[in-house]
Amino acid sequence: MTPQEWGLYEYIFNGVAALLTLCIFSFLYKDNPFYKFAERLVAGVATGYFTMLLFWTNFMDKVYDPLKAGQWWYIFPAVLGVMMWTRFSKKWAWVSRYSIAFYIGIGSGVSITVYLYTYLFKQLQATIGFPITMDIAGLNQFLVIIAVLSALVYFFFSTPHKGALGFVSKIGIYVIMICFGAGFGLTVMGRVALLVNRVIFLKGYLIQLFGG
Amino acid sequence: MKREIPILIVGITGFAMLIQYFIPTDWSEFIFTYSQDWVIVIGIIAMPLGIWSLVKANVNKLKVPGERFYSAVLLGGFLIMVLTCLKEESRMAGSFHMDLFNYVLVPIQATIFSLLAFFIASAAYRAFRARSILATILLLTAFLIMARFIPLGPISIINLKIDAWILQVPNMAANRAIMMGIGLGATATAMKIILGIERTYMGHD
Amino acid sequence: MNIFQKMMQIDRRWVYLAIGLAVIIPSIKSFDVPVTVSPEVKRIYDFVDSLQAGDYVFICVDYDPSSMAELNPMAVAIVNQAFVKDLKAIFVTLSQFGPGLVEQITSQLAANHNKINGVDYAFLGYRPYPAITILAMGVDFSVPFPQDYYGTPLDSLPVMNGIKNFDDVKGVIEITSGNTADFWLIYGNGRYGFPLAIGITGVMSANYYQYLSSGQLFGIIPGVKGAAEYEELVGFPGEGKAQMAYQVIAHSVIIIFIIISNVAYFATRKRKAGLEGGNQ
Amino acid sequence: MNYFNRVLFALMLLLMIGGGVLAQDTGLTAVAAPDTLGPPAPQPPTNITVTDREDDGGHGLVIRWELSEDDGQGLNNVNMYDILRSSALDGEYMSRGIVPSGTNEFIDEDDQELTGSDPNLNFMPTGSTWYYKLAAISVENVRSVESEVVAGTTESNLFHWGKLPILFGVLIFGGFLLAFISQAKKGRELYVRPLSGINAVDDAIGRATEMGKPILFILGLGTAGDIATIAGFTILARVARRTAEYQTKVLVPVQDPVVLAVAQETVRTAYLEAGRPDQYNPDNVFYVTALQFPYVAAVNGIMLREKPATNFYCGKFYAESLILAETGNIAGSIQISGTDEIGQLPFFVAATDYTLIGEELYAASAYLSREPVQLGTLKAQDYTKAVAMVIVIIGAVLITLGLPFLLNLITVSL
Repeated sequence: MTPQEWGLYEYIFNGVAALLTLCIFSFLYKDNPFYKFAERLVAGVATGYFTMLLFWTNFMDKVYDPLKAGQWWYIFPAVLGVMMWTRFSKKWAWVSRYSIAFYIGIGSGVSITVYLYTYLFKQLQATIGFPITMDIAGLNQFLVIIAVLSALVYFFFSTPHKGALGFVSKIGIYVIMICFGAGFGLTVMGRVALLVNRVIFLKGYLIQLFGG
Repeated sequence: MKREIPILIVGITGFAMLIQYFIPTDWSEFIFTYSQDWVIVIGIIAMPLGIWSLVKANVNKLKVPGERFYSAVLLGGFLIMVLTCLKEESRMAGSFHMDLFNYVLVPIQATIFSLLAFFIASAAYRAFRARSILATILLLTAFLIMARFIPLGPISIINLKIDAWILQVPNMAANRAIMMGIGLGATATAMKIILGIERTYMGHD
Repeated sequence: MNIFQKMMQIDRRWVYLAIGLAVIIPSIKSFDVPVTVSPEVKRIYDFVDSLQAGDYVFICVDYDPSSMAELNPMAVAIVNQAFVKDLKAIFVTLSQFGPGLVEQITSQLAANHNKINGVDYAFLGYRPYPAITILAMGVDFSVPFPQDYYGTPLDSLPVMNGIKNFDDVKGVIEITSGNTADFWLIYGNGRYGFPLAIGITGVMSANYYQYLSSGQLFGIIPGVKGAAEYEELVGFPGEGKAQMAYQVIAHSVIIIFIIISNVAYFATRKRKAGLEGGNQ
Repeated sequence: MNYFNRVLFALMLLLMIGGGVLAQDTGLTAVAAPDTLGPPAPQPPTNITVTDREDDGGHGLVIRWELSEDDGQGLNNVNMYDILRSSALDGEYMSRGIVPSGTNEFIDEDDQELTGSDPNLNFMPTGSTWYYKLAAISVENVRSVESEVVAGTTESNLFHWGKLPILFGVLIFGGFLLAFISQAKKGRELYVRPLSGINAVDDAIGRATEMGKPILFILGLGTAGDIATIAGFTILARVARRTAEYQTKVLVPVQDPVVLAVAQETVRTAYLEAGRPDQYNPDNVFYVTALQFPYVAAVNGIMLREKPATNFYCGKFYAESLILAETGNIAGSIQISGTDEIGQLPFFVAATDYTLIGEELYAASAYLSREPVQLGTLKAQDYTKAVAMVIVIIGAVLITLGLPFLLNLITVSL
């Protein structure tokens, strides 16, 4: 938005946003009433926003509209949802375990195949997908396989990590540490960019207020 | 009745969802989407539990002198977001509700997120000390990867080659191994839950 | 307590202050940070630089707004270079967000360099299904794009006179935040064999270096860093270098702190060891 | 609306939605008329077969053909094949896709049944019959004559053969699991190697007791259906059980109402089993707020004001991992973390005292419980891991020898 377009409303709201930004940054110095204010405000606002978001999207789409359209089978999850409310009563709280049971049962049942596929089979496929050739790429592929195997050995729980197994598992944890170091180093850029955005926002507001 | 049946339900639904995965027919697909809707619907309708927990704690704090103001702010923020959104149109851009979202929630969230720039530096300062072989490896890798931003002429070009190798070989290999481990661990946990071996999450009287 | 012990227990707020300044100072007064140009970026610059006025380059803009910060500076730098060299540019996008980005880049830079749409460059538009679109363009640009983005038939655009498909362009530069680079590699370079270079986000870059060594790509511009390098080569400091200033300073600050931390650690550790020795 | 209007309306919709594809189709047909003086037309593909696509609910067909005589040989001018489809033998044939030369297979599928005012005319219902013909298109963009028409009918399948490797995975893993559990039940001793993160749990609880300060247990941002969160619950149960014995307070701030309910049940039961149901205070497991960063802000506040002796992080964590861990560090807490989010593990490793890496998070419950049956599952994980390692070794050797046999065996096609 160019400066001319701002009315009082925009000045106030952007000012609020700028002040709240500073309140959060003040946490870096130490915990203080301004931070506590912003923290509580955002907790309330976020809960209110999220509640209404769920109501107008998920509740309408998955409960109200289907039932209105005659999809009576949506009454079952709705009843299970209402059964969660028995937790307000000490005597009847156990009823909510039925809802929890469905919730966790579905989650676990779906997870088994999802995890096996994405985390195990896809990784296995990727690991043995390339031949070990007599060039740089082949050497790297060979090293990848050695590194995968040794890192897997590190995750053995039921054997003592001693002797040869201990040596391989040590290589494994070294490789894992390289991975973590790389992950850490790679993330710095994105995090700095986030801070740059906030600083540019504050700078923009100051320019808006006092002119370039 | 109060514990055994719920555990049985966990087992039956879990097993049903496991079988469903291997059946490609339309009704099997329907069961999948329908079951996901169950999870969503239970989650939404349970929302009052969370709200109650939050409101109760903060209403209680209204009596505590030092906390009164902050709890009032929280409750006020919650109420105003609910009251400004009693109609569906209020979720359109430009409404007061969405302005509160854009000028209160969004900047605070973005700022908390941006605190990471500071914390990543302080964590690096504290943790990246060559105390042990493991710490040294962690430190050196992070150092080399971060150093790709430092203009050092020909050294940078060599460093970039090393970085590319680190990412393609040890980093990728370790990622794969960790993922395989996670795959097995998560599957084991899910199976324990379905078989009723792990039931600590399910209360009893 | 000596200086090293003090450094070991430095208040974390000094670290915060340093990071804060590292970001605030460049935002107040932008300054030029030196960048080391990597060979894979230089090759793209040299390629464009070696072309003669009137040669055609094909630029595919396939990123979405969330990657704009990283990728837009690259596109701007390349188009700048092409316009300065009086090359003819053909733009296409395989991303639904592309049209807005291309329009923004071309309209702004064309005005700066007095270039005319349809005469000096053309924007053919957006098509879904990258594989089919790339294959079809290999036959004839007018197969997937009978008209350009603005509705003018291709054969009535002066810039498209005498060029038909990839055989008539000197090279393709693809700037992407998604998987479209894979399509360009398989269906574009793999099938029609034209020189291909890509500009991608920093996170993705590690996956594409293998195509450099295999010769399928002649260059890669990785993330903000690559964009800054390209701007350095072209001599138009822009968004890329501005962002790079923040990154170089912030990364340097963290690296300096890590060095201080380790120097202090080793200094105090030796001291301790010495003391223990003395007690025995 | 009568039939004509509906078709017209649907066509208009198609034009608007699929403008890109249609524009391309028209582009291709526009230059289709073979010029007698122009470049020669290629031969069309032959021997077309249309079969049901396997592993689906009956919404796809596989079209295969023999390459045109001019594809890679003869005139060698084929550039691509156009696959045309109609719902009736003599109906209107529309292009369903283009594949490059050298390809002899195309999968035609559409399972998006849109009803109401926005019908999907391309939808292929179960048991529907479709008619196909193909044309080759030359590099000069000249179309061959069209091939003969072949029909195919979609069928619904009862088993997804492409997922067979996963079924084997489930059976092998499940088999190991049951075998070791039954061994454990017979009383066979099982060794588990020490994990420093687990050994630290007792010290951490002891420290909290000595200091008279609470323990903060953070279950992350997952839902109660995420396995990582459930693993968090199981660790919470073991931790709460011990703290109940020591009478140390456990604070559990959560951001999801179902997680709230399960966490309350978990902690309450732990206190019950420790014989101190009176000590349980439901308000110690509480909902703080919904979204990611507001939750972080609230937990940060709790850390700095309550100064917990120990922070546990067990579950799904995203960008907030480092914010929480650094704040916990400022507050001077001992921190034990575990997550299966690979992107966050580096930050937990750097900023917390002990980290359970990936699979270790899932193993933690077994470690803490020390029950033989639980430890048996660790043995099953190890054996399956060994099988995976053998697959990697043999698979790498085979692929290097040019034998993709094992790779194909474990390749899942969804």
